[in-house]
Amino acid sequence: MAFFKPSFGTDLRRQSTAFFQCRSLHSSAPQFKSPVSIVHPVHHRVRYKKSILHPKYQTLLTIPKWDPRSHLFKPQAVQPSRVKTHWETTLAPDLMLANYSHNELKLRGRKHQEWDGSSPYHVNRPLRSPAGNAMATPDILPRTFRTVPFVTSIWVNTFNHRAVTEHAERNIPSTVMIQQITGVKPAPAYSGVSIMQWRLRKERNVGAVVEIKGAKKDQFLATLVEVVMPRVKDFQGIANSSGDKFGNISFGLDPEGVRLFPEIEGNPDLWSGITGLNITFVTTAQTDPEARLLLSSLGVPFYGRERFHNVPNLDGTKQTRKKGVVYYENSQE
Amino acid sequence: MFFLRRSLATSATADALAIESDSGSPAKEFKIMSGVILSRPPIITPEQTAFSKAYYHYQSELYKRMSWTFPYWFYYPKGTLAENEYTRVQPKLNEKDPDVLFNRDRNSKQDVVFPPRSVQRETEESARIYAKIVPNPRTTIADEENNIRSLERKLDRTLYLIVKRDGESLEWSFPATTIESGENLESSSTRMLAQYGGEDMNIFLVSGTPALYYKDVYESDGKYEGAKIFYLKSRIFNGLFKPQKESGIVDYAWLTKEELSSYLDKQYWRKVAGALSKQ
Amino acid sequence: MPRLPGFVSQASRASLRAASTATSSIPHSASPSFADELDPKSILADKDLSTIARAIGCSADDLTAFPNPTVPAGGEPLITARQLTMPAAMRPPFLDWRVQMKPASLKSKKFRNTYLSPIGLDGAFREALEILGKDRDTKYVQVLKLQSKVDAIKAQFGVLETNEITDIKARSEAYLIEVKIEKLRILAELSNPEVIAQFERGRADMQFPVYRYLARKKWEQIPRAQLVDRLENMHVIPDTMPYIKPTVDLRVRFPGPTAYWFDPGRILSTAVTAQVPEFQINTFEDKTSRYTIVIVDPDTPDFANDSYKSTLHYILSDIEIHGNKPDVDTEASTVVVPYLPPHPEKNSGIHRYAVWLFEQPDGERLAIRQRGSKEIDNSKLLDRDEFDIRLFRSAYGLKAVGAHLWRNKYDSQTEAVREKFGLGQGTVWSRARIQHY
Amino acid sequence: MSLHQLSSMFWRRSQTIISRTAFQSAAVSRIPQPLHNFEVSGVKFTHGSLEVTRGKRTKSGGSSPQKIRLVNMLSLIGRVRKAPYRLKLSYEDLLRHRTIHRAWQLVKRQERESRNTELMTQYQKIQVACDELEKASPELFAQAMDKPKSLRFPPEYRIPTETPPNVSWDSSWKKATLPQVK
Repeated sequence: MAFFKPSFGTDLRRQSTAFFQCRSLHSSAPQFKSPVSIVHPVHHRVRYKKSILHPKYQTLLTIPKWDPRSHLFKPQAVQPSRVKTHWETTLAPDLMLANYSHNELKLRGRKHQEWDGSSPYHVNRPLRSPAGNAMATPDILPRTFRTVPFVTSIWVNTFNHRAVTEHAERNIPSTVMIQQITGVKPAPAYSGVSIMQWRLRKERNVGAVVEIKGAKKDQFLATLVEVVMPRVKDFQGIANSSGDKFGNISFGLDPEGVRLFPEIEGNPDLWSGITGLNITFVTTAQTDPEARLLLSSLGVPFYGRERFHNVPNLDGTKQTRKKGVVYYENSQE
Repeated sequence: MFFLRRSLATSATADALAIESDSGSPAKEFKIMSGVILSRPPIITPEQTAFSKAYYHYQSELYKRMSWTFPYWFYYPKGTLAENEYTRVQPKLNEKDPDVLFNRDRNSKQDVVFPPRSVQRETEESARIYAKIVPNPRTTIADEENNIRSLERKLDRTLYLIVKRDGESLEWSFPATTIESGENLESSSTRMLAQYGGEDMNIFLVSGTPALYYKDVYESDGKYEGAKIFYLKSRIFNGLFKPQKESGIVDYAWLTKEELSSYLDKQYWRKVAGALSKQ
Repeated sequence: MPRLPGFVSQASRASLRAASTATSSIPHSASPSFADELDPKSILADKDLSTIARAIGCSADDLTAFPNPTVPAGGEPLITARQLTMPAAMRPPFLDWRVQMKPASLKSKKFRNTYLSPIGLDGAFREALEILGKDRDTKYVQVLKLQSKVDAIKAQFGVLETNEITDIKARSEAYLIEVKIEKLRILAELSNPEVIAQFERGRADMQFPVYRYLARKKWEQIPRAQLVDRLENMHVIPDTMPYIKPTVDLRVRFPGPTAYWFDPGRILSTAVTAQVPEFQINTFEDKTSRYTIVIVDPDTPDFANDSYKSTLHYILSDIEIHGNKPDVDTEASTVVVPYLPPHPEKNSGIHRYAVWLFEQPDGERLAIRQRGSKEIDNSKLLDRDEFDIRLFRSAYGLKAVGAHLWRNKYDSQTEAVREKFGLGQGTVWSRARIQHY
Repeated sequence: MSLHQLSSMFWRRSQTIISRTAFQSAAVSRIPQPLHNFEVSGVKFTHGSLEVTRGKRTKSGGSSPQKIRLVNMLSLIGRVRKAPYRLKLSYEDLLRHRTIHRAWQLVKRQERESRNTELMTQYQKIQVACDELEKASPELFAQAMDKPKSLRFPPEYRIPTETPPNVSWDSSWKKATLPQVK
């Protein structure tokens, strides 16, 4: 035992256990220590958060969110949501029927691929990018009563050009404006790129952004659809080509449209230098056309030629079915 | 079931689509029919229970208690006429009280009183816009009269159309028709609705996919052993269902789901209820 | 101005009901309610309904209509009077919180008089009680139905207990139903504010499943995590037993004027630990079983092997624990090995004293269980100096269900302890350099 | 993010714009003072901008209207001096609150479960109907499954309101007749 020498190899784990077993009285014991860091083995089956043992955090972590003593407490439901009720009673059954397709199977998306191992350099190399696409795509699940799409959140952001050309303080009105319209505290938005012609540098504060969820999202959606959109001059709707292929639809409102929000319209002289908004609907729809159908049911108009990205056209493509999943080959290949 | 055979016999045509039954000889067929579940979606939000009313009241009061002080200095800038008007109508709190800040007691909710809007009420339009809004009652005359033929009843519920057609035994059912040659489910049901209830209905057919299937086996001997009815789902938004003279519609009704159970035949109801919405 | 909700006692509630309905069938617990202790003045002896109603600020009709959880609004009674007699034991009463007054929990008079309840709390609370009461009733009806099923199975085999059923299939079915009943009984009472109030004031009656459930949850949240964390960090596992999943709450204290249930891992004085410790065992289950407690010190130096060995300090076996009585009665149990007070040698470092709680198989008395052909050396099993706790566990077929831990080191009292208990002269260890190669 | 938690995030970001100390000192003082009255020390108005000159004091508090407007706007974002005191409930009221919360959860769960069951039954009805249609008539089934690629719901799908509109139902709706093209 005294000449036990740890070696690098496959049985590191066994060595570390051996180390724990050979406890010694002598101070020279550290010579037996493994030269690599060892994660201590756990000998119990209890799951707990370590932080809960700290007396400082115990009150914070043990009081649930709904308790008024909690620092996170906030009264959530102050009134029933019109949009949510509408979706539950009317839209969900209709969307389920409209999207229904008989005996549908899970459609496997494009995934990263394994290397074939023909070269020794394939070992530990990152996986190959998906066929015909740089990006992996999620699977498309069958449209059942569990996959009826709904709007999960809305992102609203603004870009203030005057904050770039003049002074960062120009952001203040547009930030406050977003807060008053959505009722959510905005976060500053920073530029990701440098553009010399615009005098825009990277990481400059150029706007503000909020994510609206829950009851406030429904309120914003209803205001947008019922109050703002019908009154925007020459408003055709959202372009049918909009969308990120995975069921999230974006569009822009110009400053004239923003002025129609009741929060701004009520006190127009308080607001100077109104900026336009970029609005993104985040939905659980699996493809863009489904998301457009959902938004149209909520009263959002659309115009233009429709784009069918990521909607696999299975006619004529080679496909295999295995255990309830459809695998298809990209027609572009 | 007996009633459907009787009621639908009038529109049966010789060249109807038909298939052979599984029972073998004598070769008898099931008629294929298309039907429509026509419904009016709710116009107002559902009625709240006593508990949800009390809960929302409690929550909103808590929300007000935890809300920030109203920033009047932004909405009524200093030195303006608006500020004067605003401060004039506010309840005066003791400013020496350390709990009071910006005219708000920080231990309780803030009741902001807004000054009357200084609007020139000369024109008729502005008077109309800024007039006090009086909400319409949630119940209508049709509710009071319990007029089951009116579409203005039970505004917070989905109403379904059922009809009673000419025949010896009159029974209520969703409107259905035989599919004629060259028709599919969608076109035949569109045709049927116009035939039965007239053109003046703003109707949206949700999908060409059937939402419900009902198999009707005739009791007495006839040409067909029974009928297979495929119901499509559609919504009505405007207009009225007016029974047409030659359609053979004797009566019709717009009913909620639980009302349907007492109108429809028991067996029919059991097969149909699952496709309907409660609210 | 919001109305200030308060409490009314069960006694007054009973008197109200007696006044309102001649045939009152709702049982009440004899124990004083939470409200009684808070404010004795709130007990209203007045039997005139309208007087009370006026005092509360509501109509007399309202008072009789609410709350009667056995009769839902506008429907037939969910539980008949006959059925009520049966589940009475499992029905802690809903507290009737009707009289408007200042909250009694605020001790300061100034706060109590200036305190304002949130607006709308009272109204929402009343509606909530109605809904929860209805839900509770439906759950008890389900319990009754399931209970009759179990009874039918038992009657079929002519037995009184579930574990006496001979047919395996029927027995497992009966067990499953009983688990369901237990769950329903917990769920039925979990929303009851009276239950929470009683529990948080330490008045939990462990014969009710809901209190057992709450106690378990409370233990699992911090004390169990703390125990497991200390056992792991101080290497009690695997130095004594290889692993553990604690299911039973074991508490340890030493008698004396300042006795307290210490948290695991504490370093105590040898004078304190010289006395025989006291134990409490919370099983959180409504069953009777036997346990064994073993205390070992895994830090005794072993020079012959250049390592450490375990010393046995105490074995207490055949501890009978009933579900709702956690205290360990040492006199009724068997002392297999008497308590040896810890007396660490000087310079031998801090010693850990691991307390292990084992459940005896099938609730029987402690006995060696021969398994396989390998013979167990009985003489070595209970050897104080070279005690092997793992061998001990397997020889007696025990199951580790709980643990505890304290630590001692050589201190000013150690010599006195040695003298008092006749433990002989201690040795002083010192380090010496040894050539390894 | 809760109301309590709405943090001083914006203050951190806006440090380059307005010195923070002025607001802090104002927040600490017990005397109520409207925001537009106190001095914003170290802020100079130059070329239509607020710029920081740390450690400098303005002499006579000559705040321009633009500056006041921006400062007032900033005050809308932070919780400083606007947040009320913490909500403190007695033990009895906390228990009542818990009871209300449990009842609400119970009601919501029951609603959700019944809604999910309803949607599931409707889905099963559709499945059965399609199966039977395929058996009864493959041609009709093919036509029923042949949906247009681009689907839209009509704008008449209206989000219900709490009270009905002035005209709750348009009974006089007529089908539009297309003008005759010669």
